[in-house]
Amino acid sequence: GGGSDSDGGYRVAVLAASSQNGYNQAVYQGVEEAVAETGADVDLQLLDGQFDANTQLSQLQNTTTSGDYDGVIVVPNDGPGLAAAFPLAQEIPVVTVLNPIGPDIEEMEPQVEGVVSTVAVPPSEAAAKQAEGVAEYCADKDPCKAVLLVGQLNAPLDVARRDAYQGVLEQHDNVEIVATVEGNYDRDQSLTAITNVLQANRDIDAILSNADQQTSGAQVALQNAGIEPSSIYLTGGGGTKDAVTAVREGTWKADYINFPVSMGKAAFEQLHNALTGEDVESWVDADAVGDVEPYATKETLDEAPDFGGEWNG
Amino acid sequence: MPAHTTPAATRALFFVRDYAVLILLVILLVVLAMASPSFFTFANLMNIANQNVPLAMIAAAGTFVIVSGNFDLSTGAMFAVGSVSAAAIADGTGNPWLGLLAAPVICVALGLVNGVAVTTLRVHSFLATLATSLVFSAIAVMVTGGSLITVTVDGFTDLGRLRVGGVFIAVIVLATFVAVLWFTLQRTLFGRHVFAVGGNADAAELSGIRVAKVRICVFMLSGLAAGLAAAIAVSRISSGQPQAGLGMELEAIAAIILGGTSIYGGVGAVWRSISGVYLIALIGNGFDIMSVNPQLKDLVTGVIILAAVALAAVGNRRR
Amino acid sequence: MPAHTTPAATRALFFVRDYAVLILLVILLVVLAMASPSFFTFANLMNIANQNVPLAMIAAAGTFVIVSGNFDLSTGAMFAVGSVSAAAIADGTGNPWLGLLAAPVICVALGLVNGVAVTTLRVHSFLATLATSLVFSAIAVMVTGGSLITVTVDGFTDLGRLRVGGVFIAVIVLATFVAVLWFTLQRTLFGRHVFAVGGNADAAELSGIRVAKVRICVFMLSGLAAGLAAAIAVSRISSGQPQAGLGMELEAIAAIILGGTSIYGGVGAVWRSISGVYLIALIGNGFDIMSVNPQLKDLVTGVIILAAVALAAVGNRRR
Amino acid sequence: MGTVHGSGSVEGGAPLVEVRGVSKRFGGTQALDDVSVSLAPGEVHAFVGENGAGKSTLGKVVAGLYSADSGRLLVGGREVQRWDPLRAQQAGVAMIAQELSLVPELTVAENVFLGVEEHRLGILRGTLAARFARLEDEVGFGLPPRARVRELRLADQQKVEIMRSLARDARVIVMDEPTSSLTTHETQRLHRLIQHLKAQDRTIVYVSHFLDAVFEVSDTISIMRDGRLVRSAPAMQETKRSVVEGMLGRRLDATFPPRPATVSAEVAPILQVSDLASERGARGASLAVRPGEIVGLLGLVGSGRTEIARAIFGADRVTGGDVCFDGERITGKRPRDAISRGMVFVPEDRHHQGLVLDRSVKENVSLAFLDRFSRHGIIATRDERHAVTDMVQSLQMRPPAIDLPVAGFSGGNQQKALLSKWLIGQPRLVILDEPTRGVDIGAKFTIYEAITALARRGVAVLLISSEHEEVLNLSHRAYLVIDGRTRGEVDPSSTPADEVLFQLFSVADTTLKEQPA
Ligand SMILES: Nc1ncnc2c1ncn2[C@@H]1O[C@H](COP(=O)(O)OP(=O)(O)OP(=O)(O)O)[C@@H](O)[C@H]1O
Ligand SMILES: Nc1ncnc2c1ncn2[C@@H]1O[C@H](COP(=O)(O)OP(=O)(O)OP(=O)(O)O)[C@@H](O)[C@H]1O
Ligand SMILES: [Mg+2]
Ligand SMILES: [Mg+2]
Repeated sequence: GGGSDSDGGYRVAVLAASSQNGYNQAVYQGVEEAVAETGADVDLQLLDGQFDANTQLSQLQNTTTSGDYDGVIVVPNDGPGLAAAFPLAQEIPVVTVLNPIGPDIEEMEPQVEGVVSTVAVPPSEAAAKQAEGVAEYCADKDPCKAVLLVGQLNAPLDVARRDAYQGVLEQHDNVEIVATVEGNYDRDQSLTAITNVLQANRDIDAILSNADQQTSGAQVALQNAGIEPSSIYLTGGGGTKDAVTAVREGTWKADYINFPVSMGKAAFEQLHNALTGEDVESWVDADAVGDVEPYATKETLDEAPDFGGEWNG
Repeated sequence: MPAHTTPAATRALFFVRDYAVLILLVILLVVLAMASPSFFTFANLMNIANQNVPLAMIAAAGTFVIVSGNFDLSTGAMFAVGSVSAAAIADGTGNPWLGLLAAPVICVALGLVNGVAVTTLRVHSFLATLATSLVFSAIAVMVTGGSLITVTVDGFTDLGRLRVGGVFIAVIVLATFVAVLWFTLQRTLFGRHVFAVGGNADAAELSGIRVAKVRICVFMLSGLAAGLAAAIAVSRISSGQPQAGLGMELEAIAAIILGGTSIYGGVGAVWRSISGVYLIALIGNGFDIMSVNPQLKDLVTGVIILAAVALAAVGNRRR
Repeated sequence: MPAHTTPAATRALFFVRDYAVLILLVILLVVLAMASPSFFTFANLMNIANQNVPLAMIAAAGTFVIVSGNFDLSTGAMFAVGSVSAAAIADGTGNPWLGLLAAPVICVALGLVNGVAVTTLRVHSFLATLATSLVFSAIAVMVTGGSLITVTVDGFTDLGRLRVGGVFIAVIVLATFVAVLWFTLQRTLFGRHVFAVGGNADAAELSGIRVAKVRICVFMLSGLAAGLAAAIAVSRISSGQPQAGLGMELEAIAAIILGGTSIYGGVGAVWRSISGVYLIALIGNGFDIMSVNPQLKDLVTGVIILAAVALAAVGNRRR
Repeated sequence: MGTVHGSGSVEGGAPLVEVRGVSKRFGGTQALDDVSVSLAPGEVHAFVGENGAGKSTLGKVVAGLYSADSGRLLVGGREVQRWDPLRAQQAGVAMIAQELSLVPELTVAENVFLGVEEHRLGILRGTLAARFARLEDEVGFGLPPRARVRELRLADQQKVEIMRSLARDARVIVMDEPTSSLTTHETQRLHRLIQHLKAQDRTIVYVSHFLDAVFEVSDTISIMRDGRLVRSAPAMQETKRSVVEGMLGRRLDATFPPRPATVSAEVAPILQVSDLASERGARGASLAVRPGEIVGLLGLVGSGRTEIARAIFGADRVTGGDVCFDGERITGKRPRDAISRGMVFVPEDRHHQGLVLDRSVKENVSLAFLDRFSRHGIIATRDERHAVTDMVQSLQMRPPAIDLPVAGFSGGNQQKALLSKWLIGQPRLVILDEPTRGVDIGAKFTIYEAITALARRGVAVLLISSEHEEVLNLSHRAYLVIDGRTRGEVDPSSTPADEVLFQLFSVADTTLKEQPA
């Protein structure tokens, strides 16, 4: 890359899906920590994708054409869309976090020339594991009524998750999906949706959500309806501090934990390897970078009493 | 040339035109009550009322803004600032009421900023409030650094969650707020001035009305509503985050216009906006309790809005 | 006129008022060129131009909509329908051009729906297009089932990615489109009628202009732009998904008004909207190439919009 | 009501346009009730009637702006099924609307040729200036073709409307009160133009409240009352008195009420203006008005009378001079300060400056003095209703339905609402700018009576009217206004109208000579 400082340091761009979002903040924090740990002379620049696929595509193009940067870490808004920036104008390494770049959102090995490493988990695989937790809880209940609380059903990623949830739960005849609602990654909207669902189905056994913010909203809805949250299988995704506490206290039965700080660290490590000519892992399993079992329950968390979650949002 | 219409038929047409949104609201209520036994219960109706308190407040105050011939595109951003400030202050001081009170106070100040920007820059409020909304959301982000503030202070959730005799406090607050605003718009000097400013600002000025002052007050009222709404919402979910309120400004404006308030200013009513809010809310509730594919919700909402509009157009058919 | 301003000073004031957005654009260009050596390079400027082609197209056609006194809040949704249809058709038939052509054709049809809804329902287009936008986005979701359509057909990405002599084809398409629209608005019968309809629809009607027809055409033009924009964008990322275009309608309207086109209709120009688009784009680009905290971007954008507006207000200072 | 064919005075050719048994209803108002008229080629056909009689509605039905509820419309002997402004225009029917309807942001020339632009394949041809110049040669209004209509004053906008109707090359032109803002001089010019058009065998529908003008130009007069046609008859068979009787259903003996008693010069003026100049065009006005006195301003259109009034009231920024009201200096204060001291201003442009058209009569009439009908900011609706009802009834507004939006009232009745709005505050000084614009002859008398009654009660009145007769017959004193300045006084009781015009023009000439370059 042409952007190397004269004294041999590196300039790295971090393309956040949105710089105003806790998850992305945590990834950036991980990158910063890794920079400090490696002791490398690295100049980091955070770019805000504003949750907009087009903005981020522009940013990726800008950073790779300007010649100012030696490497890029990106948290894609739209992995398939970002593929349009490849092949890059200049050959600099790109590490992607959370989502792969390329047409297949389930394929973790680099799909386009230029991406050296992907720090992520196939979304369907993770969703399926979450759903298996529900099936297990439901094993001796017939019928076992489940509600799916998914992000946005016009977003391919969430649609893939919903399909994975359905795929697993349909294999268990005792599990009945009584409603599928959108939570929009928002506590208030999830509160509304679950409150409404409870009007028609007071006797639900499980709420399966892909995001902790949504689960928090569902929890309030249950409490308002006079249902003890711990009396049903309540689970979320993300591993926020609130979520970890809720699982420890038994309010939620489980949570699918993400490790955004560790993912950021891993991403920078791989990028640094690429820059310094060392071996690069083309896929870093994001479920394996943390200190605890990602499919967390009270039991698994009891084994790691110091773990408090890597982010809040 | 159209045939004769009797006075009775004309009156019926006018009724349909003037009360299209209410008629549709009633139709939807009946349809949902027949479709699902869980719909027409006190608990469900109370829930619907409660869930939409924040939006209804913003729409009620927004009616003043639209009637005065303005737009407030910053209500969503003010709501975000209110949310994070309430959470941050409650969390920081440990005093729940201080936090909840901060939201309306701060948002009234932001409304003042809007009002002053609109009146001194002499720019259409659409653009001015779009610009201030960017500034406000940036402030919300900076207050929190982008992440979530969870409030665990005792009593913080009372405003949003408690009930008095089965009725949510929030609903009571909304009912009071709407009653006061309704009265203000219809029966007070200020309300008349709002209509006059929106209908013909030049004539209002020549009638001795302080047009700029009326405009500023209207934006402050909108801020007050956004702040109150934020306090209720943040108390309900006991956490504040900078994305809160995203898109709320457009939802509120859509509800206001759906109710039949003229986008050109000078004509409108608070009850119309409330009807608009709950018309859209009923659709969402129906989808959730009947477990219909949520991907169709937008489609149905769009079609019902067009139906309301078409109904109102029936009475206007003739030139 | 103020007693003591010379004609020259008055002319300068009017110049500032009329060209505020251009002045700000130039100032920003100079500031950025001085602040960062990477800014004022052909590659960077070409990138900025290319990246904003879809938005600029929608804003250019949106100028007609706003000048005619209307709003089109469905451009984002039309863009989404265009994107998924182009991807689905190209993927299904294996013919890249058929897919890319489908987007504008389908979107013109959607624009026709908007136009007919606005004119027959006699409702303000703000509400009508808000309703149709819900319907359109639902259609986009249904086309794909909510998931992504990846196109691997050869040649599909040419439109979005190829260059001719260093210049992106997309930029050439935009330049042509803008030139045609500019000419149409300023120099054709249709353009004149668009101004008349927006300036005073009654007067236009009285003068024998088919107001409804002009409105419908304007919405179809807006659809055409959304479709072309979708074709370029979808070709660039070689995949179509239903959230594409989210919020684009408001970005376009903001750029149009920022440029100085009146929200009341009757006044405006295509070049203004393009300037508005690129003014906002420059701010974003500046943040990316300079090491500034991106959380401040919204703040700065808001302040610059207010500055543009204040600049324009200078010339209007008098009562 | 049967049809009377009244095209006898002209060649008696087949009617160009014929309306048969047309009715039209707006909500509760029967605007037209079984009306039949026919318009022959080469005739000037006047519609006269009280405010709200249905003249404008009938005109709009002919021009395709309104579709009738029932009845038939025949054009060139053939019944038309679908009729709208474009079809009307294609069939050779054009209209000048009473409430001016122009595109403010387009230029004069663009407005004049709107809808009839010359183009090749949709691309405009550069012939606009030439076409305008040709039309201007015919009419001689001297309008600047490239000025935006928004910047023109009312009278000039009315001329644009007239030019627009001429530019259509129409065979039938409906002119709905084309001269309501024009001076005598300009009215004369229009009348010559009408004669010219008539000679080309075109038909003019002339709607006006100026009966002298009606008799001067028209061949046929159709009298309307309460939505019905009273009769159509050749102008020669009518007299001013017979027309007024037909319109009002009663006789009107005097045109002006007696002038109130003269106020002694010793009484201290309530309004004293010296050397007032404003940003908008007052350039040095000095005048005084005493309580109980009616003082007129006489000037040509564009002379700056409106601007002087606005500057006194505080509506425009004052750049020099002084305004003293009731002994207090109020220079540079805002309208609300003037209002609170008892000074009111009835503006000439009721649509843009006077009324909130979408709101009810009640709300409009009480708007400026709402604090008198409210306690602690809350409106006492019953007091308001009583006061407004009394006020509009005293001016005989029709219909007296104070809850209906102003927009639905006929032009003259809107004017009455505007007057009510200002008189309801029981002011001490009333500035009236064209108070009888668009008002019918019966209602005019009512307004004159209201003005003299004000003076008798001790209210000071500053009267501006382009109908110099009004000023001369009502006021005690009058100032000549030229170029934003007051230029001497005339004694109205001893000065005939043409003498005023002569003075205005001659002083204007000397002014021009005085100013070098
Ligand atoms: N658009 C409308 N909506 C409701 N009522 C209307 C409308 N236009 C006219 N009217 C009513 O129809 C009647 C006739 O009105 P029109 O304007 O034809 O009277 P006019 O003879 O032209 O009076 P003027 O001399 O005051 O202009 C009036 O009572 C008026 O209130
Ligand atoms: N809106 C305006 N902006 C700028 N100048 C104006 C405006 N209106 C009027 N003027 C100017 O002020 C002067 C006087 O205007 P105006 O015609 O209103 O006078 P007037 O004596 O009241 O005439 P009339 O009442 O007969 O129309 C003119 O020179 C005119 O060009
Ligand atoms: Mg009339
Ligand atoms: Mg005047």
